[in-house]
Amino acid sequence: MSSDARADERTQRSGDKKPRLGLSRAQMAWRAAQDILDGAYVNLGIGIPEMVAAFVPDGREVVYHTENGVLGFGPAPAPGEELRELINAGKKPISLNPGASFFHHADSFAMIRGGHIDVCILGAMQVAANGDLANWSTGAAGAVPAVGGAMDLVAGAKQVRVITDHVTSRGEPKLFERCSYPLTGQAVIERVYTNLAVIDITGDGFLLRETAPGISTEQLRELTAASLAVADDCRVIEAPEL
Amino acid sequence: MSSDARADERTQRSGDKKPRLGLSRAQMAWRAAQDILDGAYVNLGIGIPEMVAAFVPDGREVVYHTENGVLGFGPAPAPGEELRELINAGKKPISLNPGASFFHHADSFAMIRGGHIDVCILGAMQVAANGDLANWSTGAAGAVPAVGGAMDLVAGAKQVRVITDHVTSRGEPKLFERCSYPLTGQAVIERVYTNLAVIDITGDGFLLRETAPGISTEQLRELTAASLAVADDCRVIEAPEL
Amino acid sequence: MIDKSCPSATEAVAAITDGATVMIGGFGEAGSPIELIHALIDQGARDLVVINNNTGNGQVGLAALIAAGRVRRMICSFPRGTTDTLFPELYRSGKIELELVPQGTLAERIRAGGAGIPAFYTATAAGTSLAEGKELRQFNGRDYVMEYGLRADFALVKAERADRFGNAVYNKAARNFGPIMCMAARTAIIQVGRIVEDGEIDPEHVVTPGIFVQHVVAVEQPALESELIAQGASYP
Amino acid sequence: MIDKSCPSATEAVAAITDGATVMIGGFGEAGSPIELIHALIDQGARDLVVINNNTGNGQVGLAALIAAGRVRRMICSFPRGTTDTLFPELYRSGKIELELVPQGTLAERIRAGGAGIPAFYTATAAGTSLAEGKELRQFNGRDYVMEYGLRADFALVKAERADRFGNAVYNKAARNFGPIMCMAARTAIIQVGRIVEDGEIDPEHVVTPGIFVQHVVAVEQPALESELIAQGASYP
Repeated sequence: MSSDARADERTQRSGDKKPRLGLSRAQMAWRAAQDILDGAYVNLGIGIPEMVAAFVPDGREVVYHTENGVLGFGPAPAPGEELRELINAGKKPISLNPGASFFHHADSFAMIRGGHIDVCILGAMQVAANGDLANWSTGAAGAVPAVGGAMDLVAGAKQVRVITDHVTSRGEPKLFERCSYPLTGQAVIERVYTNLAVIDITGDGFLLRETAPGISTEQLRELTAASLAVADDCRVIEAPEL
Repeated sequence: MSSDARADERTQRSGDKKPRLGLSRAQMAWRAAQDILDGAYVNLGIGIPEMVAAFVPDGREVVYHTENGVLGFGPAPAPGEELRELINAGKKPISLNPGASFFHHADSFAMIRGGHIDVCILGAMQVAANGDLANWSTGAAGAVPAVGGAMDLVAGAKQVRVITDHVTSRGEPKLFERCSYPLTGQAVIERVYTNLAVIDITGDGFLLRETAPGISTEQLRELTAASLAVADDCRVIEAPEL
Repeated sequence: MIDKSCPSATEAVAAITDGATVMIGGFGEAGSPIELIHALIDQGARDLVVINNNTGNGQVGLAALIAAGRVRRMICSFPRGTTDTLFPELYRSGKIELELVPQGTLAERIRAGGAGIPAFYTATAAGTSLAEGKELRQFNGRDYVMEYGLRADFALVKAERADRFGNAVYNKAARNFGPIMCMAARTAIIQVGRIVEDGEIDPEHVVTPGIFVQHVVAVEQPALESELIAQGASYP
Repeated sequence: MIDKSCPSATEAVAAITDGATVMIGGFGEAGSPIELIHALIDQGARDLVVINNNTGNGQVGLAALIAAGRVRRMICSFPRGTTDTLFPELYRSGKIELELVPQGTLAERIRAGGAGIPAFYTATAAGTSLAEGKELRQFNGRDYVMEYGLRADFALVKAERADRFGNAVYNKAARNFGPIMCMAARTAIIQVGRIVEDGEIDPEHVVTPGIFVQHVVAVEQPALESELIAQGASYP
């Protein structure tokens, strides 16, 4: 999971350096939240993905799963009310919603591997037009490898989506024909939310569904290292100020 | 498990027809009970094996396991106090001892398959000198096959022992060089308690450890269809009247 | 708001189609979801593949479903009951197929199906006729049999109580196959004595988390198989 | 009379030998059996193979065991903590081996070890570098990786309460790897806040049945990793 944290950290550094194009981080999370249906069982990665929970539309009840053995957790408790042994996979304090349950790690990953999690949203280093995801390692020599539960989540969840800045802190693409970093999973991603666009992955590669206000298809094609088809009904994201 | 019930039923018919040689059924169970150590986790098959629990020596606390998801069960409750959903693998009412627990079927067989059960005692149709056991099917054409948990128990328990009459109702041997009936497991039995003897299965085959009062080695060899070595310290079983 | 409760057993089983694979919980009468099975008999689906440890007792519940000719194939460990049923006759006359699976292997196959494990190895049945035709493999010098995970379209399970999320607890030895069948079925339907309010089930005590349950039906006074049999009942 | 209680952490870990494989429960600080780990540091066993999801935090608990040079090999999914530890340096200088296992595969391997399953297949890591050198196999057209069950000589686990039989319950997210590690270890040692009388734990609520537990040690006021780190503590 902290691979997401790392991806997110890279993104944040990026944010510090240049004026931000397109959606804010919170708006990206808001956009992803609109696609979460009432009653869904959802696992959110560390970083921007976990912000999604705050923006699920009113009237939809969602059950959040964390790999370390809790279903039905809620937001961070008020300061002073944290319990040391009530934490999420990011090791941060959580609260419990009605209908919560505890279970051991093998049961928790049975939920993941067995296809019981409806939606998983993760960060990414690279996403490929064939749905491959790289988000755990750059493959750099000398690095200590660490994978956490990312490979289990992408292999097991019914729908796996990515939230990521469209380019890296150095302005380099994160969407490719094929990933060059070590993979987290093959052909696992079905939708990508970036600060510039919502892009689906179809059998024919990337398909532009929505763009951030003021972002043109040409700009997106320049910042995307893969061919980008445009949906007939491609529209502009209307996100609230966040 | 009910394969044991059937083996037992055959034995009982036998008991109806001829005067019984050697130990009574209860004495056989008593003898097997002497080998159960304090603190053991024990699974007892249907029939004579389940009588063993009544004869464990005072001062030894034993935890009984039943495949359908109970540890720490006790004797049948008093009439009228049975609970319909508190039963053993033989589908008979049980009570609970201190320290009991309930769990699902996969966890129950994890206890068996994972080698956590110290001793399992079963009935038998045939036992072979190499430790093979046949206790679930005669292989007769047209019969409806039924195996229950017997194959799991013999493959998984740390020590698997058999209680059986020494011969069938027709006076035919049940101890052979090799089983002719379909096997329950290969090389799984380490000790056999019969009405006539206690016999270990060693790398060299059957080894006579104890005889019932008045039973000679010659008689035993006549009733056993395999070679029978005699232990140097072979002794006579001193069972109470039961 | 999440609410998995369903007003009746009839509605809960309505989606079961001909040819469906149905796991049915219970070991003996403990945990047998009789009302759901009877609703399935009324519903009419045929050619079912049914997974249960046994084949029912008397002329009610699973035995009645089989006697009604609605089961094409049984996957079980012990196709005998505490009373005579029609199963042996149907089996001998080729009217029902039987896949005999050792009980622990059956439980583990169901758990594997629910946990996304397509296959695993077990020493159970190695060297026996039940391993014939199956892949064998040695690990550390011992023979193991490869067994496949089992999934189902539906599970019918009896629990004690559940909340609107489907979080369930069981009654004593009625737990048996219930939790793993809920995991392994695409649609798990549980009948419970009582649907409780939020918070009545301690999160530490949940046995089947609601993620594994799709429909919850309240059956306040569930019938007990042995009582029905003692009354000479037969269904329908 | 069965009584698995043990007077001290020191006595509970006394039998751990050089070269032993030791599973250590906990995810983050939840469920980390700090007192048992510290007793193991005092005890002196070396060349340990340790299985835990991470590699500890600060200079206490698992991080301290590693820093003391007592671990030959780590099997884990994420060898990083919330604070810097000595692990990266030891790893880069070849002083500690690392077997990196995806978290769910790690959990399932431990559960398989405890359940007598020598190997199973999972889609996790198929097509990635973590599947290199492993057997691949297709089921229904999808690639799966064969993974082996994991057992251990010892498990060190923190639970909330237990009785003399070893029946244990946990506290919230501290449950994590505890139940499966108790299953997979030949000798499972649990530290609990309180050893309770017979009957205080409802048989319906037992999470780890005593059959999986060999020793129970009462540690009434267990330390919390984050508090020790905040205090700047280091062990020994």
